[in-house]
Amino acid sequence: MLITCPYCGPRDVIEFTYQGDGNRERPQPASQDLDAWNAYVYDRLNPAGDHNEIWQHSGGCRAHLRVVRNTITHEILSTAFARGGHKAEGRS
Amino acid sequence: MSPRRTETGGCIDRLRTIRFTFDGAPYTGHIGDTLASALLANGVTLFGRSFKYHRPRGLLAAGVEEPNALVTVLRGEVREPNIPATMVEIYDGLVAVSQNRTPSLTWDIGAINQLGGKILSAGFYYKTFMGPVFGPLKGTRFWMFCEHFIRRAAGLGKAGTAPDPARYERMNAFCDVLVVGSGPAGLMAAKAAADQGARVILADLEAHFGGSANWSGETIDGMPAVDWAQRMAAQLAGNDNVRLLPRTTVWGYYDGNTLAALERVTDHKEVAAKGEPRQRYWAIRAGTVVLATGSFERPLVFPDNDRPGVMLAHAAERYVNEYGVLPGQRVALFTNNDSAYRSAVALKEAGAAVVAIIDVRSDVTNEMRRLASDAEAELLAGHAVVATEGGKALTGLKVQRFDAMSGSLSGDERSIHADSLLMSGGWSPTIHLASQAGAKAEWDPARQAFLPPKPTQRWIGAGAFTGSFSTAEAIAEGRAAGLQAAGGTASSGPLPVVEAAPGDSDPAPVFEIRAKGKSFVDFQHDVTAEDVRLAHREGFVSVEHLKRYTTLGMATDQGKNSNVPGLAIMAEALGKPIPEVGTTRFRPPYTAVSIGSLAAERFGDLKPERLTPMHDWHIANGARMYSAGLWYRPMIYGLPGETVEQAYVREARATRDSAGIVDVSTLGKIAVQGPDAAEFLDRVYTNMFSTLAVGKARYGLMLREDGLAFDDGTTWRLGEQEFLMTTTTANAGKVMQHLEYFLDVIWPELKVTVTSVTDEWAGAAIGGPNARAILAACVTGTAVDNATLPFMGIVHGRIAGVPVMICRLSFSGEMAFEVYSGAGYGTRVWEALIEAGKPFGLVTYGLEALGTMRIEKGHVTGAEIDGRTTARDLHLDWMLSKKKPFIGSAMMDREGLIAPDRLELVGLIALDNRALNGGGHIVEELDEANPHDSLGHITACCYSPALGKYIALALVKGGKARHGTRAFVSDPLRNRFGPVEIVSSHFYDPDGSRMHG
Amino acid sequence: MAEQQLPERQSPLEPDYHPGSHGNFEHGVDVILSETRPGSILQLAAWPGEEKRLIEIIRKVTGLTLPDGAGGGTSSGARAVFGFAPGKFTVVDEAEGLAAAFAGVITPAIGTLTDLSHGRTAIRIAGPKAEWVMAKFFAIDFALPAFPLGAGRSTNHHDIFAQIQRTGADQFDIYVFRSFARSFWKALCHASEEVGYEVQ
Amino acid sequence: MAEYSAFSLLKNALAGNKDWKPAWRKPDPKASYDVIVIGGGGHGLSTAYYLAKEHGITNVAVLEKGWLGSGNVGRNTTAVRSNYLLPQNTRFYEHSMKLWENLSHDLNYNVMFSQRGCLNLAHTPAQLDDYARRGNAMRHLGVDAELMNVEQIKRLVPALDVSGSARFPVLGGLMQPRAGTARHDAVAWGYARGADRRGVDIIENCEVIGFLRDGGRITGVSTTRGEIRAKKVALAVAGSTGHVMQLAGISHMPIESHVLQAFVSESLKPIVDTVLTFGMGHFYISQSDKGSLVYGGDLDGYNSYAQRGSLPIVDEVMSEMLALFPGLARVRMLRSWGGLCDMTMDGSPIIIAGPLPGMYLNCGWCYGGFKATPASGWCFAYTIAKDEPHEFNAPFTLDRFYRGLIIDDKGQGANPRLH
Repeated sequence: MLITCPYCGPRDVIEFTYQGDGNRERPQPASQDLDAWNAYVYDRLNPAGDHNEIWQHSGGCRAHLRVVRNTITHEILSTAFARGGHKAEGRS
Repeated sequence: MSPRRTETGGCIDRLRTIRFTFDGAPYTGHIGDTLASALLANGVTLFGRSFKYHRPRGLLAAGVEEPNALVTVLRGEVREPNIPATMVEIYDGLVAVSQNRTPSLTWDIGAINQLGGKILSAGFYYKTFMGPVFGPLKGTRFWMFCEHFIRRAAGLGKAGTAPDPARYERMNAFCDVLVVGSGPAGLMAAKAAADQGARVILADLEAHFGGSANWSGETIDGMPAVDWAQRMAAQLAGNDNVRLLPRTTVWGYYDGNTLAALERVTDHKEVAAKGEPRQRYWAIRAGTVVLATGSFERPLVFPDNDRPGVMLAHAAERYVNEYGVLPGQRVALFTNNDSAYRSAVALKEAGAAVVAIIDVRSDVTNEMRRLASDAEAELLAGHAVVATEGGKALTGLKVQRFDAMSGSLSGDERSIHADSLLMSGGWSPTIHLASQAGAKAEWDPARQAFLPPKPTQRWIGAGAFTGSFSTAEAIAEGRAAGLQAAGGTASSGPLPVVEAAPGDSDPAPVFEIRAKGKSFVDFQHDVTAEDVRLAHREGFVSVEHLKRYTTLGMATDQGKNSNVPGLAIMAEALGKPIPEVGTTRFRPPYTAVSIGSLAAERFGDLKPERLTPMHDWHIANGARMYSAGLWYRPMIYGLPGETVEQAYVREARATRDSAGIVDVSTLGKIAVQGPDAAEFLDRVYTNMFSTLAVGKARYGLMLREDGLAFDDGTTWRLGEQEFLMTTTTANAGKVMQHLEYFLDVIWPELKVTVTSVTDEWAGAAIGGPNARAILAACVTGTAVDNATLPFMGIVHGRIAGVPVMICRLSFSGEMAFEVYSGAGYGTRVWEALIEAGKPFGLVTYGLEALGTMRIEKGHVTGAEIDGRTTARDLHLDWMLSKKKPFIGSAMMDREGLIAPDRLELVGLIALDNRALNGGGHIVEELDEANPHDSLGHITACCYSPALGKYIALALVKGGKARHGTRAFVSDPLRNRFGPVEIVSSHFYDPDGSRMHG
Repeated sequence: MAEQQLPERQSPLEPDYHPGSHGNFEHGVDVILSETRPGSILQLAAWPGEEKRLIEIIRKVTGLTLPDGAGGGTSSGARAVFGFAPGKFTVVDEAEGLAAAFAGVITPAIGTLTDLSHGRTAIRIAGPKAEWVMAKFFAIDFALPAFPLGAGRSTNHHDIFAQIQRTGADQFDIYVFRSFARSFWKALCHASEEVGYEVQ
Repeated sequence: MAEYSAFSLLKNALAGNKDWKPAWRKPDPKASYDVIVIGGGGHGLSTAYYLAKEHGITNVAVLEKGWLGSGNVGRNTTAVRSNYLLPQNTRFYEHSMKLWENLSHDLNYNVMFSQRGCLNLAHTPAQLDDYARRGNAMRHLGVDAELMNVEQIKRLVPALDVSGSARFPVLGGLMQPRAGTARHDAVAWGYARGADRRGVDIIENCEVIGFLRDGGRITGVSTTRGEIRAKKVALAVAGSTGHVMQLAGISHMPIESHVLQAFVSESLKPIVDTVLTFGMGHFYISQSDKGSLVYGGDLDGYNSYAQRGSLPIVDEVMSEMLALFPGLARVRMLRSWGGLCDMTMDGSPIIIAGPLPGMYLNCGWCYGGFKATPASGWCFAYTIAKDEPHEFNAPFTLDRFYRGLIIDDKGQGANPRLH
């Protein structure tokens, strides 16, 4: 599998660390809503099909990416910086 | 001259003789020979024994699909088992031996299994060997008794145990176009793509490019096809943008158009050059792949079709045209299609007598009749072979009239004398890689074959792979594929002109001749047509059940020969068309791949060694090293004759009495910088860091999101916006990822940079009553007195002319300091400290003494923060700030995490004055013989020089409530049972007066 | 700091650094391996939106002008700079003390400066087979069009993280963590035996 | 007389093997059942078997979307063991072990359970202590475990590199002698045949595409072969739990589906006579009766329903294999495949009545599912029959995550790829 890092370009999956379901929303730090915390920590959308995920390019630029990937074909549909802000300027 | 070597022809170099041995007997061959062709030329017909019945077997094929002729290649003590003789290029000194026979290939006692016959039918294991329900052999015993013998009888070759001295390497390659297969289609594709300027890799599993051109006997552009192929390959070799990979099997088609290939770099050489790998594993990321992998000829299924001398027709053509070897003198052919007629002519031209062509079709075209007469062969149309004769070599066969529509036999049997029977059951495109790439094959009723699916990744097919079996089609498709793959559209002039024998590509749908005798579908695994029908009878009718129940297709040829005939027989039994039985998805590898090649450069070098700046000093000064993750750390600096315990007790005692120094460079260190650094640390740690003064350090605890303890360490505030965080050695990488995740994903608004600076700093911790005096003796540029450097204070100065940063903090419980310097100065500073310490009797100490002193102090490490404990379990709840939320704060009070029966940290003292062991358990009851009701376990233990006792830290139910009570350590694995007292984990100097000084 | 002459630093490669020709060199030396031992290796990071200002500072301090684009970089004889991550740059100088030159100018509003002069080890591979040997370790495309002169790449070989800058048509500078440097060096030498190598 | 025996084999052989009966019938689905078990894998089939055998509930259908046993029961590396750290797991897997020990007789089907032991190698003193902790925990629950020293290990597996010069030298190991391997397909077939003979309908090529409801209650399923009603609907769908639960309207679960690859070598004469695991990575190996080395390693590490693996894991597994067995570099990997694992947030399974009325859920087997097959079916059948868990599966609830009652044998937290 190749994942196109917006900064580094297409790289082998060996350079990346999977950080799981990208749909999860962390409650506000001071939130006491335990159900919301439980959902964030333990529950996962686990679709057979397109999946919004977080990956870290841990063996490259170390940025976290939002990746839409099909869990049946492993096709990568899109990648973007999780952080936003820095614009990918394409590879030199 | 060898008995079966032709006078001329073939791609071998007849002037160069190669000497080798097979089963100890010396033979000769020529450069260009495979072991199979060379032995065949020497008149060898018996190559192997089958898996189950140990039937004698000869060569079935000439290539990678060979199921019978498996050999072990020996290089000294190093064994390479299960290699098809057809894929071994001979070299001087080659030593090969046959397999799965005792005592010899000719006389094999395993052949007694043939008498088992129908008892050893498919699935027989499942129905027996269960043994008695009562008595000494009940349960699994009887089966395991039988299994003992079954295991010894099974198996093919024998693996070696001597380490392989060869080297293996991995190569990462990138290209625009990868062409797999170098037959006419592949050559045309590579050429067309290269002409467009694309970066091209052309790989072929054979030693020479050309594929079928090397043996087809056809003419291309007015020259022999083999010459045309060589010219094409030479042209390609001259291009800078083309990489040619002969002897390279592309075996895996993975996601992202990543393909895995195995290049056999030196397997054909007597000796490798210096540094040359035996095999090279290519990981190829291709823009587009052209699959020009050709096709396999299928065997026909008929009684005793496994007798040595029965061979695929095209294989015989290859032996004749490529290697100059006749598989027999009197040759008969048995076919359901036209391609065997060309083979007949080739055999005839090479000097064999073609005695008969037996064709299941009654309706044979005039063109084929003409080829039969060119071969001077008797044509028996509408006939089938019903038996073969001979022992370990074919002597003849029997034929009968056959009706292809009904499959029925009629008339009298007729015997034909022949020493070679060549069969052709039609052709199956080699679609494995396309199937691996992720789609289902499609059955083509005309070709009677599975054709490649529509691409699910970026590949284009060409030639026989697509079911286009003629060379002219291959050439046209190859060029089109190459152009398309390279993004070109321009037509590049006229196509090469092919002169080939005529023939229709569609076979008659005949796969099996049903007559009396064992008819083999899977040769190596001895799966017969009757086994397939038995599977049907017992309901194992889906293709996967068929495979698994009969082991059809599970042999080393992976069903390349047996897949379609097996399906066809099942389809007939079910009365369904073949595609409704299904087809198996092919998975990597296409052919078996050496494990060494996959380990590649990591064979013999699994993991790098991580070394501290003072590593060489430790080694030179007698340290015994301990491997901790990837790091090496001193365990003890033992004196001659000392045990480990004596050494660490001495080191710890000396530290507490005077001073000791330990290398702490492995601690994880992370620079946390930026305007929001303090805010970030407040969120990450359970305690406050924003209140920490510049120039001070603080101990911090992190939780995971789920509220359990994660890691601990001190963090130093070096500036208003600059912190140096330390982590445990083991968790450095995990903590770094944890921080990066929160900064990138959760709190992107925070302006914080985190950088691993573990390797920037060498760290030495010096502790003990004299530690400060030693520092004072060697540090310049700063005082180190209590006022300048209070507990948890940080100063900057120099040691031995080198800038250092000193933090006064203590893990040992003594007055102690961590001295950090640039890693390149680590040894220099270390040596200066040791020099300064000499008058004080400073000792170097290792991990064991470090552990001893931390146990005495009751400090926790990874043994206690084990991913299952909470801050409360470890009595660190004082660190849980109530003033702010932090990672884990919302989750840490769930019912299961505050339950009263959780394991809590305690101290233990052995009351029998014997050593305790890590991993020993704690029980209440004195019942050594019957371990039960564990209360918890020991996480760390030592002999405490400070207490003069064997002590331990433990996680025990009830925890503090048990302080002062007695229990027993129960360690049945090491036969250790004895009384202990449960005490506080703070054994030594609980109020910290020594470190606060 | 810079005013006081500092002692020489210890190389992490020391016991396994053997100048001379090795491996299959009888057929010619196809790569040259060396440790370049720069005095300064810095990591500069800009907050989002501040990259241009940081690039300008780098130009002023080092005289090196970063080309546009991710992973862009350039080198002169003594100095080199390249981007290795969004908003992050590695700046290298033969001389020590480059951190001091940046210290006042990279303000908290722009970003951060991290001194890695001891923490990273710089290894150079040069020669006609440099790409071939590098491809044995790293799953990135070393061909010149894909990896232009001056450009930087962050990648890894299993546990060993590496920043690589192309400092010549046939030359790469590899920055690895100091603690891994000796292991990587040994592996690099081993992999270079096939083509024949010289350690300088 | 038993249907399968040495005698029947001989008798049938003399009759040309013409009289063997199908191992299980191929019935059409009825309109309704007492219990529908979704999933014709090991766990679904054993559930049906024990429903019939232990609870007398025989009006049961097992629905399989493809061919029977096409999921993980036929895709695993066949190890059977009960060497867990935490008592909740050890008790459950030990119950399974006891069922394994009599399974061939119970089913009249040789599942070839061979108790050749399972040895976890330790490479540092700290790891040896960790294994001692685990082994002692087992012993305190009456489960067999022993420590082996290097000499004993060398005798047991002579091909293993136990030299001190190895990058990660072997210092010892934790052995469970009663552990071993079984023939994976035979387990599915044996349970199928056993259930079938007791009246259970096993229906292949029948994919569930929706659930029937009466109010909030599940009352049956719609399938590619029509609607089927049932008083109780039980799910045992291994790697597809997320997908099937979505059909029931539950979109989120504490589960991720991951791919685990497995590998076999070409057939060799015996060389590894136990189940062996490497302590400094993630690698395990055994040798089948046919002679193939059967081995695997870590998960690919990302959500997948593809049953196809990635290349880096292949390389990693082979590298670790040769670190233990440097003599096997020239042995060849013959086949590889991927299985889908329901990875839970603590690495332990879920067996419950619920979460919807009328529904029963068995999932989250991570990659421990094969060895669990007998106990999983046994406990699930109990839970379905009695509407409450047996004490063996009582800890394996769905709400344990939320309540902090996690059963985390590896201590990795809510990070499924690390369990």
